Amino acid sequence: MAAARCSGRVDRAYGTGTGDCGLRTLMDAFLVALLNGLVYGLLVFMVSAGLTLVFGMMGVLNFAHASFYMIGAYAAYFSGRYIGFWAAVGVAAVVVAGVGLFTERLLLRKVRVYGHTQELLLTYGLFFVIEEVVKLLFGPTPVAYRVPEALRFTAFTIGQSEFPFFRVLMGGVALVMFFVIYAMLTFTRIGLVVRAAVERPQMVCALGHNVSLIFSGLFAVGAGLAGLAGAVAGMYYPTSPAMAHELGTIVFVVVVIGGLGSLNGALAASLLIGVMTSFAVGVEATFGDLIHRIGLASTGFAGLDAVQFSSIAGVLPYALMLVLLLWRPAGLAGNRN
Amino acid sequence: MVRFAPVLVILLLLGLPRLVDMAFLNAMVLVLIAALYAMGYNLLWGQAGLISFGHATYFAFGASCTILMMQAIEKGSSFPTPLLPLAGGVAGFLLGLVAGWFATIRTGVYFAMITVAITELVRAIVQRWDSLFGGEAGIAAGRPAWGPFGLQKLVDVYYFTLVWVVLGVAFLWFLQRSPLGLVIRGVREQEERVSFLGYDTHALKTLVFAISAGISGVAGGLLAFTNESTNVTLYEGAYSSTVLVNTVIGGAGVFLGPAVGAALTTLFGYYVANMTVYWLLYMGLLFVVIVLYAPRGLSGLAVEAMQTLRAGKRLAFPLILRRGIGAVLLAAGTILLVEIIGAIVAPVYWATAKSTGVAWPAVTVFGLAWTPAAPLTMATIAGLFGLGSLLLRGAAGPARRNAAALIGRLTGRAGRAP
Amino acid sequence: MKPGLLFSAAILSASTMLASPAIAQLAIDVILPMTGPTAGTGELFKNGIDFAFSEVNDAGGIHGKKITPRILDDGGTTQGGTDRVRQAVAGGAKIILQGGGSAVAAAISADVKRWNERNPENPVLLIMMGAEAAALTRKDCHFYAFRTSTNADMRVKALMKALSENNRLGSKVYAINQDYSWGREMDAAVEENAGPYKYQVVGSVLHDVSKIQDFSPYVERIRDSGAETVVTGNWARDLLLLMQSVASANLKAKFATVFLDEKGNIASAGKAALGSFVATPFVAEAGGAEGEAYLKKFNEKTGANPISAGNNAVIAIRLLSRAMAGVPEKDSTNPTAVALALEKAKAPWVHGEVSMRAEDHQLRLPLVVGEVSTEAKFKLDGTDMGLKPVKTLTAAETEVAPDGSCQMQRPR
Amino acid sequence: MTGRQPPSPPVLVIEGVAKRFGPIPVLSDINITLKHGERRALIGPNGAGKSTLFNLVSGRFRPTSGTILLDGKRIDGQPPHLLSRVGLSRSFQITQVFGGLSLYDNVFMAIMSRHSRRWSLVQAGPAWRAIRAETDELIEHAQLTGLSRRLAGTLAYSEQRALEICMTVATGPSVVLLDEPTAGMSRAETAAMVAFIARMTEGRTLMMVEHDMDVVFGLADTISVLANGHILATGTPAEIRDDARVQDAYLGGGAH
Repeated sequence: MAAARCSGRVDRAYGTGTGDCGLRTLMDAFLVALLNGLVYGLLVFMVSAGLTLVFGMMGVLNFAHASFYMIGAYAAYFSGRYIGFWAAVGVAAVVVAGVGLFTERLLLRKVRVYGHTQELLLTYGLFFVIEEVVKLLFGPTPVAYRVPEALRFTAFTIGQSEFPFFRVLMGGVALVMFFVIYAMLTFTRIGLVVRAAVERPQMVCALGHNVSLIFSGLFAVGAGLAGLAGAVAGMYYPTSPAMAHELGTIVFVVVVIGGLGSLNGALAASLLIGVMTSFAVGVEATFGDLIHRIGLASTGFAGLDAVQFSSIAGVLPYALMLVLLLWRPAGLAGNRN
Repeated sequence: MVRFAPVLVILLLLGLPRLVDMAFLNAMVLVLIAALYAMGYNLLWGQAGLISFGHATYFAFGASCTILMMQAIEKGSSFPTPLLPLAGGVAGFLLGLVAGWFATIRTGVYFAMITVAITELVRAIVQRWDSLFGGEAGIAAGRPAWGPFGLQKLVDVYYFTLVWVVLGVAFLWFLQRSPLGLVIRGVREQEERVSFLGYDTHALKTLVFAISAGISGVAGGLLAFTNESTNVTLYEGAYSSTVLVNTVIGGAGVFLGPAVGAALTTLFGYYVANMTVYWLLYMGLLFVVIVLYAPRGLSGLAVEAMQTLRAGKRLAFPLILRRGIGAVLLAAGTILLVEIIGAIVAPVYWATAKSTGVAWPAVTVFGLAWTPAAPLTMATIAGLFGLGSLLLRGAAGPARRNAAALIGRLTGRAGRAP
Repeated sequence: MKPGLLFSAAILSASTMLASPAIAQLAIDVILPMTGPTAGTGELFKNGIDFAFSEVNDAGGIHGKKITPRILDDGGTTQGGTDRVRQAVAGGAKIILQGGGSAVAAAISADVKRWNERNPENPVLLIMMGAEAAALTRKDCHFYAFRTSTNADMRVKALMKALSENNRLGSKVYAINQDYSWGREMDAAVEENAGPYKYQVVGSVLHDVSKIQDFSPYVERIRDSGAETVVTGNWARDLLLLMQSVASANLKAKFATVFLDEKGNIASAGKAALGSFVATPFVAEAGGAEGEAYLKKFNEKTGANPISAGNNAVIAIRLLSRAMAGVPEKDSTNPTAVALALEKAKAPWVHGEVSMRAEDHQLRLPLVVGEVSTEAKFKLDGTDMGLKPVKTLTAAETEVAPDGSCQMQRPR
Repeated sequence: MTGRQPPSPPVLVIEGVAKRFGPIPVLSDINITLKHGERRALIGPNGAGKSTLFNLVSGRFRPTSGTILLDGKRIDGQPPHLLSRVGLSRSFQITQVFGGLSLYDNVFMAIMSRHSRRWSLVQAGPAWRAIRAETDELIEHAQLTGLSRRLAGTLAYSEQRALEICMTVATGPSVVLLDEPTAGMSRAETAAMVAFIARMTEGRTLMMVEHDMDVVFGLADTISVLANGHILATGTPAEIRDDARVQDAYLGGGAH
């Protein structure tokens, strides 16, 4: 959309300072916006991977999943003071997996007998409790959990904008995570059992597999993944008690759009949302421009036409989810309608 | 004796202004509004089995429209003042009709996610439409007088709110006992059977959603009338989660359950918030404990006790006493632990330690001074937790088994993916 | 269903008896966001208040009486603010100190104004210590409301004046702010000062408040505009993330901010913060010996540094205690008398005397523009960087004349 | 109960109906015509497509091709609630009653719908007196009066099945579809249920899916045999018993 045309307001955001608009600079800007979107999408995928698997199998949308992401960040921050960067990330993933196991085994299991709604409500309560406990232990303001100096350099440059190595690292960890889970699910025996349990838990149980153990294991691994994501992304984004709240809703949107229980769907949805918000922010046009372009007279419409596209970037994922839920609830790649 | 319960409650509420000081009266206005809002919300959950995660939109829209109507009155419109909350109610109803039509196409988790999506969309539009909704600073309008009533003082506002809340609850009680109420409960039980009996269940669920949104709009209107202002932060998630918490703590299955939950959490928030910064943590823990051990909420527990009494069986008082004490001990232990940790973590603690030269300055909890690292403190905390969990040891078994049967039917169906 | 009613009657009556404790007659209440999304800001104010009241009480209190204010938590929401005003008034408070954002301050100011109109014989005095929205001392001003912090015009004027005099401003300025009252006023102030300080606004953007996860697209737009200086009034998360994106995208442009010295910002920006500016009420190095002493005493008392809003609280309480001391003891909790005294009150401050402006109850105070650099004497956030003073502007230099929109009904 | 051919026009006509789920054909070229008051039984081995056909007629699924007419009007693809209003009602293989409501309320709701009083908030007025009277009368007719105050969820299995049939006829349908009404019942209960069905569906057109041959031969005027998606044969119980094709496809060789 921006690349297609050279002159006009929309393009000013991408033209070089001096106003000329060589096609190369347009391509650079397009590429940068695409990369920013992809990296942010991959981060969101890292967190939602665990959630979509757990939902697929246990039919419960875990509200506390984003809290595991937060615990991962704080665990890595806390242990990072005593052990190295990579070790701290590893410890964080293990600690959060432990918390996940505890949650499933001792809490969720007690409530499962009452049906999915009580499980949903329990995770809703856990979300609040975990946020307040983090505030209790680490205080309300963000903690100084930062990218270590060794990793703060520029990976490559596109036009004038440098792309930091750490964003590439985050993207890399997410991709590795996707392929590891994908491989585990498709090629290993345990993966087969997990996929079967996602479809028909009762049947798998009848075949003699200890389904409850698989549940706990999957829940713990799901939590561990979110913890790992938190440990890695916590360095780049502020680690504060509000981080779970901010990311929480976006992760649900990704799981729903991607199709409940489908890993590929979650990856596709996260990338789509990441790129969409990145591009929407890049566009400088307003609704007013859109109305003119379509030829309608701008009636002012109570000040709405002066609203910039970029200022509604945050709402696009929800609009997409609403359309999908009404038209195709199974989501992009889900099978459960 | 039970026949007089409603009259007893209303008499008590009528006499309240003479019994209490202004701060508590203001708290009671908020309790009444929260109770009506929770009752309206529970029409969807308790009666139709649909859990909405974005009900703040209709509450806030009701508030905005009531303020806009109050502004119209200031500019000379002859709209009758007592009907102002109704303006909020109608606005909530209409918005609920549109949103409900979309949301009730799906059930269970999908329904919940659609309500979240609609909330975010409405919030995005409202926050940008400054000329109408006033953005962050919001919109304000004075309370117009009406005939003999000045409606300026808090006592007038209290009675005004009380009248509307009693009307709202009476309407919900009347709806629940009406044929329409019967069909709505049928939809919760077996939606397909209802459609095979000739009812358009999608239209029914849309109507129920709209009525629930309308009642929430009335509650929003009452809040706007009390505050004489409203702004876009009302559309945020906080009001969607508090109404859910109230309904769970109070109990979705009992008619007045959500109102009880609303009363407790509002008073808790109003008073305890000034005593300790960690009141949200205590509320969260209470919520989790209730979901775990009292799935039908506090009113559910009371109804169970009533039913055992009515069935002639004697209540196991020693058991209840034992559990009560156990719970109190556990709560005290948790509060002591949390307050001490909270004090130690704060930088000001170490500043006073350095300036006063005392290694572990005392932390006052429950009016007593505790030295954090002292063995006495450690022993007390351990003792409280140990004794408390001992007393509660047998608690889980019986309570959970019979609750499982009833609750499974009530909410199990609502949560199942379609 | 019927048993449910009986039970709820019991709960309601029980809670009535239990919950109306007799609250001691305290003249001063403080309303802060101790919980909720802006709990961090609440902490800053609380440190300032603890320090200031310890200063007053160590010097013998007011009229010989030591004062410990009651802290009420508004949870950072306008509804919380409205409830706490009612609770304070019902508890007999005559003076309310309010710390926190503009939205909550506007709600509380409107409530106090309505209360005073309806109860002229029992008014309440409000001092807003941190809200920066201009309207509070312009069209929404009223006699019983005072503000001891700046507004967008004062901050931008101070920044531009200091930067242009040290030719650090450049000719291309970009404005990025949050899409609500404060952000829009900052945006307007940047446009206004383009003429006097001879720069061109090459771009401006207003974005959602506390919602943006990733600021890199905005950083690209700033880079493409060729701006040399970027002015932003962002705070907390929106400043933290902005600086983070700036750090990783290696943007050359320097930032002129209002809240960069808030906890965590410089730490998260790392090297990218170097060379950026902040206009703030207190920079230790600019205060010389007195500044150093104030920093040490503040740290000893609260365990934390005096950061932006905390200083506004100290100034507010110094002015209030002098005003209350200035009136006879029986009037010291009579809001009208204290308000009249407060209009003329002056108080010492590290960087020069502060005084209240009678027309619109807006504070006149010096501001220091500091530059983030490694040579700064006092470090921040546990990093090797701190604020090196660029220019200390006196109260006269920072003052922006009232725009006449404040019509205050003075008591008869 | 041998069939007598009533002269009136056909009530339910299923012409050339087929259904496929993705690539798998489940039903193909189904033609059935029901006269007013006729009692048709659908029999056939498991997986023959009996339930699918029921779901097509009762509006749960939409046929891939072909038409279904009720009293001459097309009803295929119509949602269940519109079908109920034009006089077609069904029971389910797995009992669907409102467990949390009393037996009386279950029937009351069905009668309400017949009087198209579906939204009212008030129970006063002559129409409601008629509805309450009809409810009592139907429960009396079904000899379930003793259980009318009990929660449906607490009833015995056969009582719940009886209640469901009560509700199915309560909406005053002209055509009643019964999906294995006697499934899971003992011999004695089955005999009682057959008498109950006869009594409750008197004068109405009936189509029934059933495995128990005694029930089929006891109730049905005509029988259609369905095998892997096709209608093998249609005729009176006697004709079907002696039909060679039915025997080897379904009854497994000689009648025994």
